[in-house]
Amino acid sequence: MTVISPFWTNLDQIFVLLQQWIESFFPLWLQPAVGSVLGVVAIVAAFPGIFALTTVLERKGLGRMQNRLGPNRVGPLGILQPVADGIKSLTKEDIVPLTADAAVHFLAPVVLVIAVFLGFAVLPIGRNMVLANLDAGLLFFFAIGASTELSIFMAGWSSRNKYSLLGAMRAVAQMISYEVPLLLSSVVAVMITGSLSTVKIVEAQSGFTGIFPHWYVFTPWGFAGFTLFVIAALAETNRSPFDLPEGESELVAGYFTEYSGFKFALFFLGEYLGMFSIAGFAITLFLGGWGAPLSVLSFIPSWAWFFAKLFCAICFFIWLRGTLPRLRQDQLMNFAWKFMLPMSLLNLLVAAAWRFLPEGPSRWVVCSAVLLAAYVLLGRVLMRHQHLGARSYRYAD
Amino acid sequence: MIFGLSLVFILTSILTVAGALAAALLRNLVHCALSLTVTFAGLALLYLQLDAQFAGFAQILIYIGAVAILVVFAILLTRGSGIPEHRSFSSSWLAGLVISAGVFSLLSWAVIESIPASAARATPQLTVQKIGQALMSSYVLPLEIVAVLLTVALIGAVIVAMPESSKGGAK
Amino acid sequence: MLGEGILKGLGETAKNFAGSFVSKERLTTVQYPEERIAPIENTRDFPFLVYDGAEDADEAAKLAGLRCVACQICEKECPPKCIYIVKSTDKKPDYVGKPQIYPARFDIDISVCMSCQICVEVCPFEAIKMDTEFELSTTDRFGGLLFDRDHLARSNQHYHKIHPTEAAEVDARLAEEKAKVEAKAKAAAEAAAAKAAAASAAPPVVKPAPAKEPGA
Amino acid sequence: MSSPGFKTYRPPVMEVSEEGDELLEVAMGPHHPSTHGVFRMDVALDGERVVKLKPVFGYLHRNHEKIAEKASYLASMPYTDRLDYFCSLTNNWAYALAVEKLAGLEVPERAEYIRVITAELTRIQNHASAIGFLMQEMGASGTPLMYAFREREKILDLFEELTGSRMMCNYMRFGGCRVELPVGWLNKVRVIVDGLPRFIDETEALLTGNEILMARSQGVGILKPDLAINAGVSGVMLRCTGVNYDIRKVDHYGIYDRFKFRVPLGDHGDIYDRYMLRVLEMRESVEILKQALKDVPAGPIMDPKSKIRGFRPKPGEAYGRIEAPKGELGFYLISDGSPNPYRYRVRPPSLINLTILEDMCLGQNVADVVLIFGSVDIVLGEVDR
Repeated sequence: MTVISPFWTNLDQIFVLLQQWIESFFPLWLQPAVGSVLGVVAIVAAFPGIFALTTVLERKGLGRMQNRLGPNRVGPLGILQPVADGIKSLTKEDIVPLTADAAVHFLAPVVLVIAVFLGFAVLPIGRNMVLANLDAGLLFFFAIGASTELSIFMAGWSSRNKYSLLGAMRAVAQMISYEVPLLLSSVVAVMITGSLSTVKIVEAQSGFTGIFPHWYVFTPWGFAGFTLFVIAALAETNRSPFDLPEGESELVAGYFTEYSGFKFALFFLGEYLGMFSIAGFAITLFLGGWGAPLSVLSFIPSWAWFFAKLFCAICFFIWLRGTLPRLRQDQLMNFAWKFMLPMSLLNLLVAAAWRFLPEGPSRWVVCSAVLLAAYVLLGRVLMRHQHLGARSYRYAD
Repeated sequence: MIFGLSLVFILTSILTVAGALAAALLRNLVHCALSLTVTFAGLALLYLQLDAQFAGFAQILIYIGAVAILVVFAILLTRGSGIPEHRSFSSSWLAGLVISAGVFSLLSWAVIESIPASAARATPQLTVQKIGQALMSSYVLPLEIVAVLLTVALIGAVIVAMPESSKGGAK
Repeated sequence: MLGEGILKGLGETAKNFAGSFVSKERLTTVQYPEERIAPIENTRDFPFLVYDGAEDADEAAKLAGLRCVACQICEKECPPKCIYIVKSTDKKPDYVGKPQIYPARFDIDISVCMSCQICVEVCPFEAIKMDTEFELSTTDRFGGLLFDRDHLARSNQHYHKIHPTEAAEVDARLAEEKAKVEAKAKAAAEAAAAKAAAASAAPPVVKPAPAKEPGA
Repeated sequence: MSSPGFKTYRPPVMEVSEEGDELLEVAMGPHHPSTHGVFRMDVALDGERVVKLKPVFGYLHRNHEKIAEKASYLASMPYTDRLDYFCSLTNNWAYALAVEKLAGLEVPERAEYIRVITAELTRIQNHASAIGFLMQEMGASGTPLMYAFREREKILDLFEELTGSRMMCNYMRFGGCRVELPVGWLNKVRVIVDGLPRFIDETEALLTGNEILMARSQGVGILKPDLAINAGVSGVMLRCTGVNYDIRKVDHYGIYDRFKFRVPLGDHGDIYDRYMLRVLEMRESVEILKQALKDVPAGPIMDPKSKIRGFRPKPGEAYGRIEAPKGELGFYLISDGSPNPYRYRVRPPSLINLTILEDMCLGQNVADVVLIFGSVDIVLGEVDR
């Protein structure tokens, strides 16, 4: 590691030092509790802040993609728009339909937001800046991710409305069928690192050869795993091409049709936080967590790199939302079971082969050839099965 | 530390028992299913207190993530989510009480018998790595059998769920 | 290859996103209250009555210069029937000096009018033209949108300001008509003078014919 | 399904499908976000599959034809803008054509060129908007729609400079046009027409190869040629089934014969074909515009013989039709010599293309019903009149 001046290392560990400095005010037996409370406060403050920023970023980004400005009336350049949205959703009347099942109707957004916040516990934001360094951190994240489906079902069922029931059924079916490729594509990184702990996965990727980092995404199986993980992540958080549950055009607003006021805002908070946590995990697993992209730049603090990569991930989500139309429910399912699953299983084999093949270009060629061939073949079979394809048109005489 | 049990343990066990009772006694089927999920969560917390991380997370992933959703879907698709008219207590509740008391006493006897033996040894330091190696080395055969069993069950479920029309001719 | 079209689409939106910071052509928002699009000459919103006189003339001057002669053609031809005219009992001289009836009352219900400018097309006296004023929101749904004659009357200068070329043609035509009428009147005056001179040269037995109404 | 009585409207009774399980009765509209205006579809769903679909319209009925019988010929012209409010100039042209046939008026050369130029500009902005709305239904959050509107704004500004209003042009008169071209208008049109191919290439790059679009639209809402012909469908809906019928080539009205342009035909009759046909027709319209703009003659824009007021065509009947962007738009007039027509009938392409909506939607997915409805490209002003 090149020698980094103490100023930069302090900057890198600034939050850790801050935490220790605050802890020093408390008696010894209370210090671990205070430390974790500070960590929780940091997360609960930082990520909803990013949520507010993302709502503006999303609307301005979509606007710019559509040749228009996006919100710029509330505050300079529209920065205060989330504050306005927040106040609006707080002051809006919270209507609960008469026939709705009040208890479950109320609990649904609560369960969603709790589950999503729990997901951040094992996310390594910076060098030794992780709230809970669990030995099976990744398994914890996927376990919590699985319970968000329950809250969506509760929302859909409790509002006793035809549209929200259809939307909830679709959402749960979609999330379950995309959870399998999500898990399998992340197992690849676990296999090579040999541990389920997110901190160890990031450390395994922190070395440099020359100036290039050892990120998993630069290996054939890593790149395939990354794309599969991102596609499954899009489906898991009901984003862009997979935002069928709240498909505005058919079912008015999907499972949160009957929600208004702050509960509606809570659902959005839950969706966006889900997006950040899963993007955070894509970064941890494949993009080297808080590692610097070039060895020369590794003096910049680690948490800065994490948030920079998170920012790029958010922009990618927005970019997709501005471009792609929506998939239909059965096509969505076909894609999950007939393309994503076989590809991620194959990716497991390729990763295993990578681990036992000797170093050097030969394993590069073999692995990438296998993956590419499978991708092209599977893609063509999938397209030809529904006889989709470009068409040429004739003209009348 | 009340009666030699930590406060957190008492809270979680109350939560679990309350969830189980609610699952049995509530009228609305979906409410029962949701309180069943609370019980599963309580169990997971108990595992985590015993520092069995892998078991706790697996419990959350499998039971809350899949089984609870399965139960709820089953209730929904079979139109069972309406409020049942008849009382939830069957006429022969007394016999039920006797049987459950019997089972409870059997279980508690077994638990009390085993406490002195295990208290001597310290709980082994368990990591996920050890579980993985154990699965792959000494328990590899049962793992494979379970895998085959699950696959067969999966295929069976698909065939049962296949619509009649397509089961006959090739779709 | 699966996903090829999607990547091309993504490239397209990226190009458009980047372009919006660079070229004006890819950022078409006009911030309405602050920025405004240059006014287009032929725009038509709601009709107004033209009067020849100063911009800030008072009621009487406006009425005097009003070109409308209450012939009610526009009232008959208006498809949604949103014009209501009551003729005046007395007459006032128009731009040529000929006494004409004027509208004692000329109401247009803006909420009914669909600005189709058929009234402008059928008006033989160039008395009604289309204004370009579109910011007409009022709180009073009935009285506020029923414009009476004084509210409708706008000066010819205003007409020149909003439709320059069209106003110039109209003025040319009116001036030419006025010139024709004056020439005829002058010719008639000369003929009368010549006859009067001839009559005075001849014996004064015949009483001179009464002076003909100029420009009849 | 019991038809709604006039006294009390009973909602359609709950149907039972063949397998016996209850159908999910969903009423889409009239306040549904995806209907183009006020239009309702009573859809009976078996799970996600459509079993029965009853279109209900008439929410926007304004009694256009009865009003026309009481109004003079000229007074109906501004009302034709309100029929298909996306293409007011082609509506005007169709009505003017019918009256000219009725009264036997001649249209000067310059007016014919202006009519072709404005009609093709209208066709381009209508097809661009139709594609934009179709993508909006598919969920592409407005990007293709904003591309289309960026171009449409330019064309609407041209219309405002020429006729005074962006959408309610009221520009055609019997025997020509109402106002002479403003100075420099033709150059502005040339500049915009030169920019159009780039816009069409951008739309194609964004959409044509997109796998999701292909998956959602190929093989969905298929229309058979014989059903299309029997139902009297016209325009892009007819040509997407492969039937070669374009009124510009069939009737030779206006001066379309002087321009070389081709008529694209589809083979599958599904939503993807309709999308592609609209893109290809936009390209053909650009070709026509380029040729028309080259030699616009000088001369009068109005037949001197035609009168604006007191227009009394000799008794008789006439049916004038043109290839409007939505299909064959026709006006059938009976005159009894008085200043207002005895009978005034509009042949609305949107309504007739809509009659076969149920045949296309049966057995499809509920998400596709919205797409099929969007691909028909209708405007409620024309459907309900």
